[in-house]
Amino acid sequence: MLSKAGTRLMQGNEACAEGAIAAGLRFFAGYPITPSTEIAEELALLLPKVGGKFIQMEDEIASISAIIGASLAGAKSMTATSGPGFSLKQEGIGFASYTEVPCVIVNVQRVGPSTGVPTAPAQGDVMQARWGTHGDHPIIVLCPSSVAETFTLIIEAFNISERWRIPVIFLMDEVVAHMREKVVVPDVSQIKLVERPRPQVAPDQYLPYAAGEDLVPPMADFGSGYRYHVTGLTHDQTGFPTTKAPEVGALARRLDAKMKRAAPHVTFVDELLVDDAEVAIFAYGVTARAAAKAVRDARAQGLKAGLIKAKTLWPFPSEHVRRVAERARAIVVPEMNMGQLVLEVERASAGRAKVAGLSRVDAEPITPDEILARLREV
Amino acid sequence: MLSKAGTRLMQGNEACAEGAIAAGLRFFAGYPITPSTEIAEELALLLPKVGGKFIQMEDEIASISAIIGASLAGAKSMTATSGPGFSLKQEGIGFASYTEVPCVIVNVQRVGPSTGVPTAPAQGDVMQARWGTHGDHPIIVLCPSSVAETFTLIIEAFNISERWRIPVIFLMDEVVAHMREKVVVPDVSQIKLVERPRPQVAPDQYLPYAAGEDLVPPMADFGSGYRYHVTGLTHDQTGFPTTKAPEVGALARRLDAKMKRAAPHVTFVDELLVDDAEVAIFAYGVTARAAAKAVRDARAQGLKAGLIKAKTLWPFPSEHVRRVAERARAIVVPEMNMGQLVLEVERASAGRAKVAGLSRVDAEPITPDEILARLREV
Amino acid sequence: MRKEVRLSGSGGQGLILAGIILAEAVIHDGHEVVQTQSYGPEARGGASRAEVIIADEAIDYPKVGTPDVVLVMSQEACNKYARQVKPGGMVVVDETNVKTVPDVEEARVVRLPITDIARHEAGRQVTANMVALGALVGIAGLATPEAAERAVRERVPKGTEDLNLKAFRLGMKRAREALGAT
Amino acid sequence: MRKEVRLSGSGGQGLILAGIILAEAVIHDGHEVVQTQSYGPEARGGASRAEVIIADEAIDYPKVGTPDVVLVMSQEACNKYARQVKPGGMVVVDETNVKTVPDVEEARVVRLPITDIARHEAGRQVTANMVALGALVGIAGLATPEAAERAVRERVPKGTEDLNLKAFRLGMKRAREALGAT
Amino acid sequence: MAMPVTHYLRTSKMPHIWCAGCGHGIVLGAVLRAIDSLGLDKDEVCVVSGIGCASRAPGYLDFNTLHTTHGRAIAFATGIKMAKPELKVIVLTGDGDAAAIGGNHLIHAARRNIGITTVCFNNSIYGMTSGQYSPMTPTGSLASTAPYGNIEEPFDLCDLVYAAGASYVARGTAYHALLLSKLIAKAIATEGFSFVEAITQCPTYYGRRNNMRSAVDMLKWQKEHAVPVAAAAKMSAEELVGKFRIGELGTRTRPEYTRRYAAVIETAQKEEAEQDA
Amino acid sequence: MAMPVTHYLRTSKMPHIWCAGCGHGIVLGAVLRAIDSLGLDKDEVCVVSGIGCASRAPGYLDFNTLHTTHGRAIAFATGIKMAKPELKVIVLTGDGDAAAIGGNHLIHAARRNIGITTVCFNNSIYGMTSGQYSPMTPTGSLASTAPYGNIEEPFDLCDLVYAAGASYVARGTAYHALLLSKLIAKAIATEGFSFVEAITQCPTYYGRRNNMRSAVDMLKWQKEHAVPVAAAAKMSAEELVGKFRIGELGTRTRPEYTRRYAAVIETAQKEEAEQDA
Amino acid sequence: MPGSIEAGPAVEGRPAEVPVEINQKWCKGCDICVAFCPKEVLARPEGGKAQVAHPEKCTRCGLCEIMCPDLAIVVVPAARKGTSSRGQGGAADA
Amino acid sequence: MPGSIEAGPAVEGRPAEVPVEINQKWCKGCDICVAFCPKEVLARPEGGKAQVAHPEKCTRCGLCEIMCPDLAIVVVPAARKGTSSRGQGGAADA
Ligand SMILES: Cc1ncc(C[n+]2csc(CCOP(=O)(O)OP(=O)(O)O)c2C)c(N)n1
Ligand SMILES: Cc1ncc(C[n+]2csc(CCOP(=O)(O)OP(=O)(O)O)c2C)c(N)n1
Ligand code: SF4
Ligand code: SF4
Ligand code: SF4
Ligand code: SF4
Ligand code: SF4
Ligand code: SF4
Ligand SMILES: [Mg+2]
Ligand SMILES: [Mg+2]
Repeated sequence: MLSKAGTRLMQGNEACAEGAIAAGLRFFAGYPITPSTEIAEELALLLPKVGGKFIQMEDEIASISAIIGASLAGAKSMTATSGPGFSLKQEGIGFASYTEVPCVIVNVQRVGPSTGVPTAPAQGDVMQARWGTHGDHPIIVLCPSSVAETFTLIIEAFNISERWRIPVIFLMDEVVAHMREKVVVPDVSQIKLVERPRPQVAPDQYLPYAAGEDLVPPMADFGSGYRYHVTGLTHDQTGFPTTKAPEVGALARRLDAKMKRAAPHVTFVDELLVDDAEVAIFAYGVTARAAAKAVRDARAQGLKAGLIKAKTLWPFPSEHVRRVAERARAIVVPEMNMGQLVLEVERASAGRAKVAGLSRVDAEPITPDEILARLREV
Repeated sequence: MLSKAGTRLMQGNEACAEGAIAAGLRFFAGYPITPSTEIAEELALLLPKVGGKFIQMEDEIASISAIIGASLAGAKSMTATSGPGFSLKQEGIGFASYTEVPCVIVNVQRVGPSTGVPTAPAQGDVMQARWGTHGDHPIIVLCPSSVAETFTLIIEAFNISERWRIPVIFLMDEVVAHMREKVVVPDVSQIKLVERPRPQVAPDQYLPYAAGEDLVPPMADFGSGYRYHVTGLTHDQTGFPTTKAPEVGALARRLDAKMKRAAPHVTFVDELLVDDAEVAIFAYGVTARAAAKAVRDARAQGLKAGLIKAKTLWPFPSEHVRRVAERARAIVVPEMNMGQLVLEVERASAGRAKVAGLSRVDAEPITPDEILARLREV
Repeated sequence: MRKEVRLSGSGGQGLILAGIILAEAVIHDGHEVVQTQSYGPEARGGASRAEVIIADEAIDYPKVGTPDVVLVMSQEACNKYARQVKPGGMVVVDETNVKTVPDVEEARVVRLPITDIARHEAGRQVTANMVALGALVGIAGLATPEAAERAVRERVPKGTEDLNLKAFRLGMKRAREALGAT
Repeated sequence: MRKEVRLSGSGGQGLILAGIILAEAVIHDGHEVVQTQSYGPEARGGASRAEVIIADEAIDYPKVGTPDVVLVMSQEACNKYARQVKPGGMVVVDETNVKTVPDVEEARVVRLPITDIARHEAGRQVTANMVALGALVGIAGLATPEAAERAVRERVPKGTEDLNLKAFRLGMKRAREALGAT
Repeated sequence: MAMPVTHYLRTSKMPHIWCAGCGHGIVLGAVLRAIDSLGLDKDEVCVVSGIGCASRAPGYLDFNTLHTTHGRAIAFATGIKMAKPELKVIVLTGDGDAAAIGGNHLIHAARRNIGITTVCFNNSIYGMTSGQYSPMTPTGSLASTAPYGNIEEPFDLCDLVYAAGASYVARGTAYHALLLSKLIAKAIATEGFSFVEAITQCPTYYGRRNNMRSAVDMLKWQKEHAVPVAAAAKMSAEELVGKFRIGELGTRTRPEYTRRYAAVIETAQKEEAEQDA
Repeated sequence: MAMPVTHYLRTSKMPHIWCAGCGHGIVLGAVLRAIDSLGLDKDEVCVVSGIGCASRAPGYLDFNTLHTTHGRAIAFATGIKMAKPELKVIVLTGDGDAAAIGGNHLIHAARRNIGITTVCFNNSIYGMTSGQYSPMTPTGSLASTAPYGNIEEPFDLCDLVYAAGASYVARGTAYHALLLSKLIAKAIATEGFSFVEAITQCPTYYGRRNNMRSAVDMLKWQKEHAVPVAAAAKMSAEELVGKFRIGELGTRTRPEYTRRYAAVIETAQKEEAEQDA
Repeated sequence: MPGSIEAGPAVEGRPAEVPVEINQKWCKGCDICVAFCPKEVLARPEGGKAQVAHPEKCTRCGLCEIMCPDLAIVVVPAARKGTSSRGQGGAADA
Repeated sequence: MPGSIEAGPAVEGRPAEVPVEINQKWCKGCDICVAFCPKEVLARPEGGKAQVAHPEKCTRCGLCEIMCPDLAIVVVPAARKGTSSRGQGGAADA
């Protein structure tokens, strides 16, 4: 059942699991939760086949903790969950972000808050994915809108996380997670894999949190002869705790700068007919598919519509929005929530274009017709 | 040691504890964490004196859970924590928000993310306080900037939470929490207390999630003869789970509307010399004090500066910002983080005024001079 | 071309597997496909539902609105879904389980004792889903029989290929006959 | 009027309590006050620091910048803080523990064997903080002696009032004498 | 029993969502018969659960009922009990809810000896999420996340909870429904923290994957593998391999938590009065 | 011992932050002597901790060291051990870190029997946060959050961990430092999950509030209240009231988790090879 | 518990000869009652709900009632004679 | 452990008559060594660090070394004769 090259029908969660293995995933720790469970189930089956390891932990906190540990020991690591578990993982995510341990956290969104409707789709965790843990921290959030995109984007997630030592949140929605579509699985040799930067100096020269020009410190595996210290306390370049103001500030500013440095390399946006668009749509996840249809329907009816489809939600693609806002009359932001990324679109537009949200929160995906109607309204 | 009317020197955390008791707090569950611990320590001492109850739970998740349980049984309830614990409480906060159980969650912010600098001040949890749990949810965030304000504002926190059945996050910072200032404790009779709306109908007529005109459903205490069901699953007016689209949507929209309805009643903003301000500051917490000084210093130097001091951070006081943005040239937003509420100020300004952040993240509070310099720059 | 198909019935009838096999057949035919299914309390016990969208080009909106073809294998499913069919569409009814079919205007209703065929002719009741799949392929032209047979062979448990193919072919044949007869 | 005071020394000297009592005295005097203290690894073992800001009107910025008055009760604290005093300000030095005082230009340095006074004259070394408080009140005019005595009485453990007041008064007296002498 | 179980049910919510043959219904019946045998008033009973199939139980019960977050039922219940010690607080939970994510709250409530009764519906699997192994799944069993057979060993949950400090610990099965009901009644009547593990069946996810075709098979398995404590005491360790003990497995008398807290209040108020005097 | 403890220290980080007389340093010394006695290479040792005074230990040690979040050390350690089973993974933790917030991870690691050694520095208090009661604080003790005396009863943590499934469980004290070191060495040499509770002193927050003026007093208390297991076996329950047992409290042989997982990998790869064939 | 011992809707006005009532709306046909009734009183048609096939054999032992996972069975007490089966359900004297 | 048994900086080139070395930078003056040395070898001035007051009485039993919470004490093995005290520290034969 391991991904052989070729064309296959795959479920979104399956594509996530198999894409992750293709990306080099070798350790998964998780705790079951609808609608993400199939990811764990697939990996329980598949990981040992490639010599990788799967463990079901006692809860989500243990899971995020375990993947950070495994990553420090050199294994590409991932966990998967949904809203309630994602909330529980926030402390751990902050630790990974602050200590710069590469890892991927999948959150298959369902209707929330709290237990909500476990089996129904939503896009309600978009802001949480950015701001869920305490304190300023770098984080990257990717969001696929099809099964095929899930396969390719999860590979990017690993590559990005390793390259920049920033945790990547892979934010799916229940529709994409559970539907089955055609995936063209590429040959292993075709898949470009990125490894974390590793130290080029001898162990006694190694400064685990001293970064070079790219602001990413090289990372040694535990057990590889580089004995160093990792702590979630504010630390200096040696990795040891510090409370000295300049060092405390330096770490925060480097992490922020690292995120900005990474931004252009991790921002994936597809644009559809935006160049001459009078009205544009900003959409992501399954909603972007309805939006694409709405654009085509609108054009068919003579309304010049366009679509910004964000695959990277954070860092927020402000530039794309700004550019479109300069020309378009209005931007419609359909979301399966009460209006989350629309706030960012509004901010990025800075009054240049009218920004109109379109929210649906009844556990059903937004339809092309709803978007079309909104496009006609604004 | 119980708050008798009169003037006293009090620590911020002490004022929080005593103010809470004055507000009717009768159940506290917590888990120690710097720099919030004194709140728990005070309450361990004081609560039993008024017949209230204190319990130290095994962790923060247990603490938030216990206070929700106690609130359902009729006790005004609170927990207190700092960043790492606040992250852990997010799932529970979402439950309280969704099931509309009044409670107050104190977060005394310290340098983050992760363990950070436990004893040093920051304002890094401002966005988390709004977005930390999964799914859309109503939440209110108050933030005091002095010890005296802590005493009065925590009373508001309880009143608001009871009145609107929305959890209130009481967001302090380490400076305010640990410093001592003069507090004029009012006589008990002077303190206006608000109780949660209780059912006016007989038990068999009671629909626990049917709200009247104010969108707040009356709430019966467990054990009071009203036997009803509370669940974190999406529920209908009877309180039982539903997955029907109209009902799922209705709950989300009512909670959103309730929040909007509450907004004018829970938005506390102090304005200082904004009417003729060329440049304005938007600030909160301890930073607002440096800002006030900066405004006076600027005026003394002939620069017409003004201050929007937000005591309510969420719902965000967009209207105040918008109004000021219309007249002022620029708004400076000093924050002890990498720039959080500045994003909201930017959004609310919608391009009308220049918005400039000023962030300090080295564990030291922002000084009046730094703000003044920024005011001169913009 | 975009065709929407809904397979509905009750849990345990294997309709989700049938939907998946149909979707795989569509891929073998070189078309685009999206398969979805119902989750939730529904999925346990009671009702069960699978949906397949077939198209020539990339499928943007992946949810079924008004299906072109509806398969109903339980009375409950019939009551709920039969009438949602698109005008000009087709409803395939398992007569064994469905006794009354509501008025379905402007759509063709094909009745077939699917479960009985499985039980008595294919030899095992569990193959009713394959009989149904055969019927859909046979009369609704959703996939080529070759692609469908390949998909059946690849998906069903080892050792049961022949049994399932037999059921599939019976479904195809009987449905074509029935279609001629309606 | 805004006066900033820093009390510094090592853990166990009771400087935070002294700061609190000073702040309470200020309140009794009807002024505004903010008291802060150092936390962190510092606070355990090693160094200890308390700060008091006294003003006529509401105190906006609550942190001490350049203090008007600095009390140093350990060599380490002296090295770190003595020189931060405001020009025209005052440094009160516990001679018992501080052997060398760095050059402090434009500020008055008052040396007093605070700990020795506590040990030998007040009778208990632990009252050194009260001696120091007395000194500050006596010569820096931070609070009225009446308000300070009231604050001492209200804050110290029951039964130790007299001992502490004695130390406080000793500090006040000896500081005034020393000031006369400098 | 004075009242039929229907007296305690929200009959309008029935039939329940559990699968045909799911043992949770049998355990629920045992809980209701226990409550009835104690003659408790509906208003004085508060039933709390977490998340899972088992945790759906309170929704069907005509008491004060609370369906919380996964694993946290006992912590919520602790708040309720503290605020209103006069309530009989009963937690209905699954093996995942209580022993996986909720394990810490379980042992701490036992340690504090707070007056809460916990009934754990142990079906050796995560039912609600479709059959992943739980901390109570026997070694070697198949589960959706143990496709090669479970390599973990289950807790002896009763031993664990007793080691943590509980006042009363017992185990029953769905098959021994009458015994189970008696054990639960004893538990509820206990002043401190009491715990009953109810071995039950999930035919849908555990049985089907592990060669037990039907609920009936699984109940027979329970019958054949359960050994009453008294009998077990006379058996050798070898004879007990693969079996489990049922009955009362541990009882002790320790002061209950909210009573102890009442004493704290008394002390504090006395002190306060003295200070004021 | 072949090497002085300084060989294993990051001496540039010394002196450590612990208070004068804090027992954590004695326990740390015992850990290092145990490691030394086993002749482990520094590179093959990985030391993980949570948050607390005790959890500051790894920062001083010249191994692969990880200072995690509060309570989660064992979960992080589980990931490390899974990824690199050849590492000796040692968790140094406090009573709060291990038994309060981290209790669940502790019992689950014990149940899985994963090859991690946990040394719990039990000072009966939350030291780092200045003296709140912990789940190991004796009933009646004073603490900053128990101003009227602690009304909770502590765990017998060794019993609990053994009931959860650990392979090796032992208790020592700072006073019996030599014994402690031997117990820790035995623990590290154990294949499955091993646990050593080290009773130690926090003079700053526990001692001062509870009439033990100095570290020396507290060490004497340890001496007087500890009873070696062998001696305890001969004592009556009454004689043991107020005392605690030291020594090896439980040992059993069960397959270690990562070994079991290696077998899963073997099976899976065999299956895969067969399918491909 | 206020009220009479034999209260409850399942009890009133039943013809004496029906010893066991099965709520057909709640029964999910799991076969447990059929399998464990010691007297083979109950039966279930393929795909259907449980039925009282041999009422005459019933001893009113109550086993089916306490073992039905759907709470669908009530054993009707023999009018006026003997004890109610339900008396056995909760005899714990705690 | 590669290398010699007696390696480490604390050992080399000490005059034989100092049986116990106390790292004055690490010692926090807790008095534990003073209190528990069975031979009263050690002493501590008020407010100061531990000192070797009576080297001649020392039996090199090693107790002070293993009980010092600041890892500040090293017992110097008697040159060439007897076993090192450190040999007692980790004798577990696990
Ligand atoms: C925080 C969180 N994690 C995971 C889940 C998903 N989840 C729901 S129920 C469940 C397990 C239930 O198992 P158990 O308690 O044994 O109950 P059962 O369904 O077997 O009766 C899980 C993992 C959740 N709802 N919330
Ligand atoms: C999530 C979280 N909660 C609480 C804290 C605060 N905290 C830090 S250490 C500690 C207790 C430490 O106690 P223990 O583990 O016994 O270690 P000790 O300091 O006594 O050695 C607490 C509650 C934290 N850092 N993180
Ligand atoms: S899935 Fe299992 S536990 Fe859940 S209702 Fe069905 S049989 Fe019961
Ligand atoms: S506070 Fe207690 S535990 Fe922490 S270092 Fe000091 S003595 Fe040790
Ligand atoms: S036991 Fe209950 S649910 Fe099962 S067949 Fe009998 S009556 Fe029906
Ligand atoms: S009461 Fe007893 S004999 Fe009668 S049907 Fe039920 S189980 Fe059979
Ligand atoms: S035991 Fe160590 S720290 Fe304590 S006095 Fe002796 S040498 Fe100093
Ligand atoms: S080695 Fe023994 S005798 Fe010598 S100083 Fe140390 S404790 Fe005393
Ligand atoms: Mg279960
Ligand atoms: Mg401790």
